[in-house]
Amino acid sequence: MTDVENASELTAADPVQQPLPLAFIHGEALIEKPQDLYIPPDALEVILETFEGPLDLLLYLIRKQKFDITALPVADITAQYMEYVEVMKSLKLELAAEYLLMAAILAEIKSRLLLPRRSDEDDDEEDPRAELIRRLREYEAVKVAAQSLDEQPRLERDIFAVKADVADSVSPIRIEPDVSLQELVLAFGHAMKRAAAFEHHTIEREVLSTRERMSQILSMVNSQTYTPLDALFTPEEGRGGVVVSFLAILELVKEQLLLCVQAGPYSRIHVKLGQHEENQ
Amino acid sequence: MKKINKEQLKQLVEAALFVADSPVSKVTLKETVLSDFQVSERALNDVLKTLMLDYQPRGIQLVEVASGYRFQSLDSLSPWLSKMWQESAPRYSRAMLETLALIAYRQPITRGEIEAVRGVAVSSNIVRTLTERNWIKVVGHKEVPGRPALYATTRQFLDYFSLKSLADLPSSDVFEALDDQTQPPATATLDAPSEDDRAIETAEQKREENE
Amino acid sequence: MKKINKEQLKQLVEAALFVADSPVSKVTLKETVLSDFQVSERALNDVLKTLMLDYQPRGIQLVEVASGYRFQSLDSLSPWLSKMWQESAPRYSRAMLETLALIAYRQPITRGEIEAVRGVAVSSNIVRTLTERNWIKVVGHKEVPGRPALYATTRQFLDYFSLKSLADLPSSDVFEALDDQTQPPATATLDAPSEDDRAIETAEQKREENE
Repeated sequence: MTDVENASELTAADPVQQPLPLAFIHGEALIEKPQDLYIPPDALEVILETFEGPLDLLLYLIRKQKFDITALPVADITAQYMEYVEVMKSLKLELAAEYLLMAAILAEIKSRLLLPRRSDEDDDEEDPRAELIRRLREYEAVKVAAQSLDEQPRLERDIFAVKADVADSVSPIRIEPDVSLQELVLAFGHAMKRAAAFEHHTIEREVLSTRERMSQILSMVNSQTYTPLDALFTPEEGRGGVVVSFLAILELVKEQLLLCVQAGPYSRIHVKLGQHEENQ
Repeated sequence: MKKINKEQLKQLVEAALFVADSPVSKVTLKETVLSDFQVSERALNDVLKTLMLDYQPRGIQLVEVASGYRFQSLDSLSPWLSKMWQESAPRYSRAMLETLALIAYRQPITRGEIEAVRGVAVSSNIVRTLTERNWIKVVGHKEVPGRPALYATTRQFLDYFSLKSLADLPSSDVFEALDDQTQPPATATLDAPSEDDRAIETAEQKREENE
Repeated sequence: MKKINKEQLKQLVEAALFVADSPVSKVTLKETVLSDFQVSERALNDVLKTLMLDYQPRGIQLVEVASGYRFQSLDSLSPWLSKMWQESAPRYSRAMLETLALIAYRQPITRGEIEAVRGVAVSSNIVRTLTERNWIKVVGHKEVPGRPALYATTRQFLDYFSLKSLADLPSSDVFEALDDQTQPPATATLDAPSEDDRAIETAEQKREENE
């Protein structure tokens, strides 16, 4: 039944391909015996990894013998399975519990098949092989699926992600948060209220005095002649007063009420009333 | 919203897909590079289709995967392209592939359920590797004693295997056929569990509890 | 050494330049992807030139840089491509808004003056952020020891808030009534600032400085 041809028909994923019919059982070298059970010595060490567990081993045995899974010949398969387990044992491979569990299941099925059936039980008694057959089929489907998944074009192996560099002018964009005018006004209100609570007088006075000083300055200049800037400061007032005057001048310049001219670097600055004031 | 002509739209979408680090969805395109422009869904689809055709004869291709569109090298060139890297692509063990396949086809699934199908324990290493690669993730816990984690595949998994959706998984027909044929007997056995079945179940439960 | 036809050579070189992480030199091409093939210097130059022409009208271009050849996005697309890396800045803190408000209403104003009103230091970060947003600018220096900068708002600031001039800034009492209605608890605390308020401000400043 099994010959070299059969062995070569195995799919690539099947583990035993090396035609080295050499095995050691109970310390004795075995050559081609039994034929479908040849295990190359190298493979023995990796047998637990080569077969993905007892279901895989069973499937291998079934496929190798070209048995129909649905007509699982329990007796034959059990015998072969046990031989493998014996080989593993003799090699002192640490036998995974799963292999022994399967051995027990096979023995149990075998014994149940051997038991004479009473005719009245025939209807409801399940074929004891059914559950094992179901598991084998399911496992086989997983095996096929894993294989086709492996054949699926895969990144890093069959295809590579492609990337072009960005031009140097590409730079990350930062989206600035939105601010509403209302938020801004409220923030000002809060700040001022708090300031009032802290130092009521200072803030009030300074704000007032700048406005006041603006009016004073406007009254000191005219639109015809230039007034030297330093004439607008009163050093006697001290630093605070000078600051207030300066702020007032800046405010006036900003509002174009005041025109500022300077003949050259470091020369005196002169001011006069702004142009648009005249037009009004 | 400004108008953009077809030629400019094509250039912009093309460049965007090329400079992106990962596949780009149409939604992302609209929210980023195209946010200034008035572009209809149809115009965008047209441009993507045109680009796909443009690159057909070239060394790279525009493809659609789960999380969007990406340019990728022609897979027939991989034997030579792989020479550009010192390290060869990682090979995955059968245990890893079978575990991944089960999660892909049977998600959401617990580790115990994977072990029940495969007949062997699933090593923590495999679960960790698959999680670290962002191929699988925990999507919940099964309401059974021990509340084992339920695993599912991710969008990155689909991207990596060039799939648009789980429906594109290869040989899903194998699983479907399986469901048609064997589900009824399976239920039957569950109705009358034998001693053996109990033994398996206990072993499974133990394994789950040890997780 | 195998022969390779011009079309295949083009595909291979194109894909190689695209999958590489950095510019690829002709030497590297020959030593890696082309190592199996017999390719003359001239054939390689021809292919590179053809590719450059092929991509001329496209969204990405093949360019030669110091260390080799690379594909890069068309320069003119940068304003839109930049959006693929956009991030939203966090909302402005109260400290930021108050500083801006004080500059708007009390300009020109020094940092010291803002601090005097707010009762806390103004972090450099706030000033920098407002300056970078082109909302405030230095319009001069106050002639006091240390010559502190005088800040004022800009035209962009007016544009952003749809104001024709600073005179259009609403007086703060316009919104106060509204504020009293909508945020009663907030106003209450503001009226009588507690230790807590200062603590909040300090925390905000710290956060801003760490930005």
